[in-house]
Amino acid sequence: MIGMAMLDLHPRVAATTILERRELADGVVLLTLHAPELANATQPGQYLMVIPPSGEAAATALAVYEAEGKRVSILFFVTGKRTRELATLACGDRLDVLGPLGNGFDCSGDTRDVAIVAGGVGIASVWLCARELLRRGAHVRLFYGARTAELLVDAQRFADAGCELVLATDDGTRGERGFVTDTLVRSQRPELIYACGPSPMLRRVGEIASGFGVRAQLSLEETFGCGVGGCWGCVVPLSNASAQAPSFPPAERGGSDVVYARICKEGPVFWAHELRW
Amino acid sequence: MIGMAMLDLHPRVAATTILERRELADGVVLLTLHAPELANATQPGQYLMVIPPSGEAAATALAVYEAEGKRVSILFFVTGKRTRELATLACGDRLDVLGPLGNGFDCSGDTRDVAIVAGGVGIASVWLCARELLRRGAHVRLFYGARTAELLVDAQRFADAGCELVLATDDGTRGERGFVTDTLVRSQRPELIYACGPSPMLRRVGEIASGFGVRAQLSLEETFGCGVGGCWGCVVPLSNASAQAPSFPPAERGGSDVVYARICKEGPVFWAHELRW
Amino acid sequence: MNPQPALAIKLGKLELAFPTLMGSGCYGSGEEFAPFADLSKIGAIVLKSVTRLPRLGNPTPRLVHTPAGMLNAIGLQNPGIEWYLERELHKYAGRPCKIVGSVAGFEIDDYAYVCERLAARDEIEAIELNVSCPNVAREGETFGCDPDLTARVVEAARATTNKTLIVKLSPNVTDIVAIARQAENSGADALAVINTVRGMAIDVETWRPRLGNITGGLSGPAIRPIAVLAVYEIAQAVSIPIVGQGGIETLADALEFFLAGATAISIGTANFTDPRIPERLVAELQAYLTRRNIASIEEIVGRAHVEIATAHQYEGDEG
Amino acid sequence: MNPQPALAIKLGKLELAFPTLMGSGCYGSGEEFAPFADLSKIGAIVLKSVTRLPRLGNPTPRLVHTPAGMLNAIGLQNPGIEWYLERELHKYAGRPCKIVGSVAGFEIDDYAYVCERLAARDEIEAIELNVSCPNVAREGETFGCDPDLTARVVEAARATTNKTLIVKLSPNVTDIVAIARQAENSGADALAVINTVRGMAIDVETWRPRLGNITGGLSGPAIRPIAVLAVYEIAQAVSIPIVGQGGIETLADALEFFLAGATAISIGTANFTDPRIPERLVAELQAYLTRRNIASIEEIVGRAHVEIATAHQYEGDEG
Ligand SMILES: Cc1cc2nc3c(=O)[nH]c(=O)nc-3n(C[C@H](O)[C@H](O)[C@H](O)COP(=O)(O)OP(=O)(O)OC[C@H]3O[C@@H](n4cnc5c(N)ncnc54)[C@H](O)[C@@H]3O)c2cc1C
Ligand SMILES: Cc1cc2nc3c(=O)[nH]c(=O)nc-3n(C[C@H](O)[C@H](O)[C@H](O)COP(=O)(O)OP(=O)(O)OC[C@H]3O[C@@H](n4cnc5c(N)ncnc54)[C@H](O)[C@@H]3O)c2cc1C
Ligand SMILES: Cc1cc2nc3c(=O)[nH]c(=O)nc-3n(C[C@H](O)[C@H](O)[C@H](O)COP(=O)(O)O)c2cc1C
Ligand SMILES: Cc1cc2nc3c(=O)[nH]c(=O)nc-3n(C[C@H](O)[C@H](O)[C@H](O)COP(=O)(O)O)c2cc1C
Ligand code: FES
Ligand code: FES
Repeated sequence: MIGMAMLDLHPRVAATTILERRELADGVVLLTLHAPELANATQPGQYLMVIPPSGEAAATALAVYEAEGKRVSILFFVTGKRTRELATLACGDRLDVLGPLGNGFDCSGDTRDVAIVAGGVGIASVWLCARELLRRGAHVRLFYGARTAELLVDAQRFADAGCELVLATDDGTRGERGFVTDTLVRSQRPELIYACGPSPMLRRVGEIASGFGVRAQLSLEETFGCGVGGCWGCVVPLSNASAQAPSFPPAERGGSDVVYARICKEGPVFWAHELRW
Repeated sequence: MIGMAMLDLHPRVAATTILERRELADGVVLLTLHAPELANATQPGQYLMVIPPSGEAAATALAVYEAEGKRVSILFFVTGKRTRELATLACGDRLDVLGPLGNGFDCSGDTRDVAIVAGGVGIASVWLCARELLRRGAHVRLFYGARTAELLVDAQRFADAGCELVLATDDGTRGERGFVTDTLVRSQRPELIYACGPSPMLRRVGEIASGFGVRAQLSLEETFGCGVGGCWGCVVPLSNASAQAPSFPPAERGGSDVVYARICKEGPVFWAHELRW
Repeated sequence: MNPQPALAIKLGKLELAFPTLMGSGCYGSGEEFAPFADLSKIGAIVLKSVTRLPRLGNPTPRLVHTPAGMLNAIGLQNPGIEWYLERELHKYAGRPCKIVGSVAGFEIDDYAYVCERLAARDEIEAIELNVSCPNVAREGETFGCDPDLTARVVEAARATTNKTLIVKLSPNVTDIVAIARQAENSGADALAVINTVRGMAIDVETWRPRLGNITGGLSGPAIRPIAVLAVYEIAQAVSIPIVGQGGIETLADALEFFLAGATAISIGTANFTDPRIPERLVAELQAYLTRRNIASIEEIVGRAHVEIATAHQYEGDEG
Repeated sequence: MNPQPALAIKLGKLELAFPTLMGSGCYGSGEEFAPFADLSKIGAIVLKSVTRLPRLGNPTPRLVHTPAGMLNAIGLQNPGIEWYLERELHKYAGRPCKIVGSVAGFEIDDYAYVCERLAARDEIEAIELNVSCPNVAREGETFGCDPDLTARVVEAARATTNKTLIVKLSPNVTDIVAIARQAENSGADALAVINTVRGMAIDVETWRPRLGNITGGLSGPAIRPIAVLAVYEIAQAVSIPIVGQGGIETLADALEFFLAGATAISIGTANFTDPRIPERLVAELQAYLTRRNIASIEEIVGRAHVEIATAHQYEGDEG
């Protein structure tokens, strides 16, 4: 939750067991894990560091997609060595993870009309956010874009829960043809925007929000090292005046008004207007 | 076949398909491959370089265990990264291999009474040899040792084919307790010895053979690089006078009477009395 | 039953309950890892390197995964020594393991100044001199690449404190042994061997270097053979203890370093795979020594040293 | 339809139909790989290094697998130049690709002598000077670690032949760029970048070094980031072509080297994974250039060169 960086969310090492494995599309895998402590503690927009069972690569940052009862799930696209390994896991297999981690979306206001923008696998970070906002009675429009229709995974879940869907695909196979941000800019101004997706999309969301004169919470992505704040590998430039800024002297004390914040620790969610990227 | 190094055995890249996978003991896997050209061409004691399906490590040298009709099989102990990957393969999977490679056992003489000595996974190299010797009417005693009873895999096959079995295990769970070479030294002198197994075992077989005053063909093992004679990484010191010695000037021409021979190319089978190890 | 084998070791005056350090820059201040690792089961944390002035650090991206390793180019992001002492350091008091400060610089005076200020604080039990950071624009690494500069930096730092001084060496040199000797002669109490190896990666989609800084430092199992050799050769040339590092993940990896001549090991990148690795390694080392009936870890240090076999040498080979 | 993109390149006078060389010591004489690879689809084979006198080579074991790589310590086993010319070389005539000889030595005179004898033969189209073998007991590598010695070796060899002279550089140095410049100034027509990185591995069962020679040279994907950086930096400093090498297995790996500034690439260890890799790479390069509508491989050489981004630099960062 942005702006509440010091909240103790009790991250821990959790030994989970895989309860279900589904392939939502070619190369898109959903794993449901038995993980009672995580399910209780996870806030919208938080993520896990998933320890590779082989021990042969760095742990992988994956958002908590759903959290319900004693279960959490992760949803990932198979893009490389590590997600390829995770895709081989089967029901009953053990999977150790660190989490819940990071400062997620702040859903605490009483905003009535919100837009959620998700690009590709960014959808995995926003379900808990949508659910919470709907619970609080907000009208939620989901702007959801992907390369092609097949990769607009699980859109129906959001519709069933009560979101208004605006879909877009690069190839026009479903929804509007083009970028999801093109649909956003043409739509009615929301009160607040939440977004997760590739960096170019997020930058554009930030511009659109400032055009609308509204604020936006962006969930960023970067190559992670430790994932827990120890290596300063995953940073983004942030206004040193941000409540999320890490301890760094301001210009008048020999420092700078811009400071690199850790996406894994201060983020992954930041206010668009505080980023200096 | 030692002493016939220049025989053209038509090695090639063979795209095989896995027909059968059996686990003969914990961590001992037998894969049967559809590979008609290999099945025809392979001589006793020859091996394959098995290309890792992931492409993530060097190819692995594995003996051709059986060759029959259109099938060849490989038999391996899961000891490291590469055999672990091979152990995950299932029926129908494709497996590319190079082979048949190397100069194997010479079974061409009309020796009547032979001993075959196999230690552990060395058994994989000697089945074709045993079969050929039996076919030629020899009396074949198989001295077969392993750590424990369970790892004396497929001994019955040799017995069924007509070999006399002398078994040994380190822990005494089957056959004699102790080294298989201890049973060999106490047994009746054979006319010729064939052996495959760990280096200390092979050295001892060499000593025993020379004690008996008979010759021995030893199939050696070493970490391979290319497996095809290109890197000189897999060598063993050999008398420069051996018919198997690679081209190297003798002492009187500035060279040496000992020369490193490639186990993968000149071998893997060498005459014990020509080794200088 | 034998008593538990001893894992405690000493680096100069620094006494560690376990021969494991957490690599500078990889473990934050320990706080970040505390929810996932038992800090009372590690020897010491080496803090992220601090400089005289604040540093923003390098542009992004700062990390790239590579085969069996990763490149990093953090660029010594830190708030500078004043802010650090004022606002950060007090948090480290009371950690259940030892804390080693790490000092980086660009002038000899910087090293001396920061070293003196840092070493004066009770939270800090020893100082590591990072004369080998490959990721800073100016002559950051030059110190560690030149025996004379190394000598001068170490002498200057030595003059400021009696606490244990560990000098961290760069592998990016023709003769690391010569630099190790200079560090010893100039007053180092211990050597950290090795820092990362310079490297780069290119994004073949964008045709641009993957790191914002273009070049970075390679760590992880990929560099382990390079690190083991450096420890092996330096151990024969110096008599101060060595903290071996570079790609340690498993018990076997750790043993390689002890056998090569390291008195202690440091774990960096492996924490990014699983933060339980350091604790597991200590338990496995304990079990290994017990099984082999070895009374203390110190007994295996340097035991791999052998002469080159000379079987079958002959005239042509003398060249 | 566009015409096929051009893959042909030149290294000095040496014209290659494909920008792929098979690394010295990894590919025998080509004969060994001929049953598994189409030699007409590779640019050239660099033969195993030859010396003046016969050499038995190093004691065994000579190879160890390491994470994403391997260590080798062959020790330049070869029958010496006389025997080689008399009994071996004639076999290479008629290969469907170019043949490059490789010369190693221990004295400047040795290099000159072997280079002259070898270059005089028609089978050999170019000479690679291996001044960087890390696996020989005496000063084998010293040449490649010292700019002046490099200059003297290259000058001596240059004087013996007009054929293309490729100088193969060692990464085990503080400043590889300085050595590259010397090699260029002394008459090299091209540079091979890099040879293996020094390393070692220890057997934790026996507590002994895994290699008979104790130390060896690290190759394979593990060293790729080190090699790409060396190519990148050298390409900015010299104007002769570079043969990039170190861990190339895939199209993406190959592109990294071209983009870093290599005119050609060399494939060594990857042949041990699958001898079809060189042929596959050529087909994939062809397809890549076609897809991107690039007329020739030369157009992408060195295209990753950029200035360091300087966003958010401020005073503290100037250090
Ligand atoms: C906060 C956060 C949340 C995220 N949530 C999700 C999510 O919910 N779902 C999702 O799909 N993605 C998510 N991501 C992205 C995900 O973490 C990356 O895509 C991750 O890199 C996938 O790892 P990979 O190794 O499979 O592929 P990549 O990292 O994309 O791999 C690219 C290449 O690098 C190589 N490589 C990568 N890592 C290593 C390594 N350690 N060792 C060796 N080689 C390596 C691969 O082999 C491949 O060739 C999230 C990222 C962040 C920061
Ligand atoms: C001619 C010949 C015939 C053989 N026939 C047989 C046979 O029929 N059956 C049989 O079981 N064995 C046989 N062997 C032995 C077999 O080739 C080796 O045991 C082989 O090394 C197994 O590979 P591995 O990677 O699984 O394990 P190992 O090589 O034993 O692995 C040991 C360690 O090294 C690591 N490692 C090994 N290779 C790599 C790599 N490329 N990259 C990274 N790490 C690596 C592993 O992870 C492991 O930690 C034969 C050997 C030869 C020379
Ligand atoms: C992300 C990252 C940041 C690092 N930062 C520093 C640093 O600030 N100071 C330093 O001396 N070493 C630094 N290092 C080097 C490590 O401390 C360690 O020496 C090196 O990574 C090799 O060990 P490893 O392979 O176990 O990581 C850093 C390494 C990494 C991966
Ligand atoms: C087994 C082996 C033997 C080698 N022998 C030689 C040699 O004799 N001369 C030489 O110049 N380079 C030699 N090399 C280095 C390679 O030619 C190549 O430069 C290096 O391995 C890096 O490339 P790679 O990672 O593609 O293998 C050898 C490498 C290996 C693996
Ligand atoms: S990934 Fe290490 S600080 Fe964020
Ligand atoms: S493994 Fe390469 S020559 Fe034998």
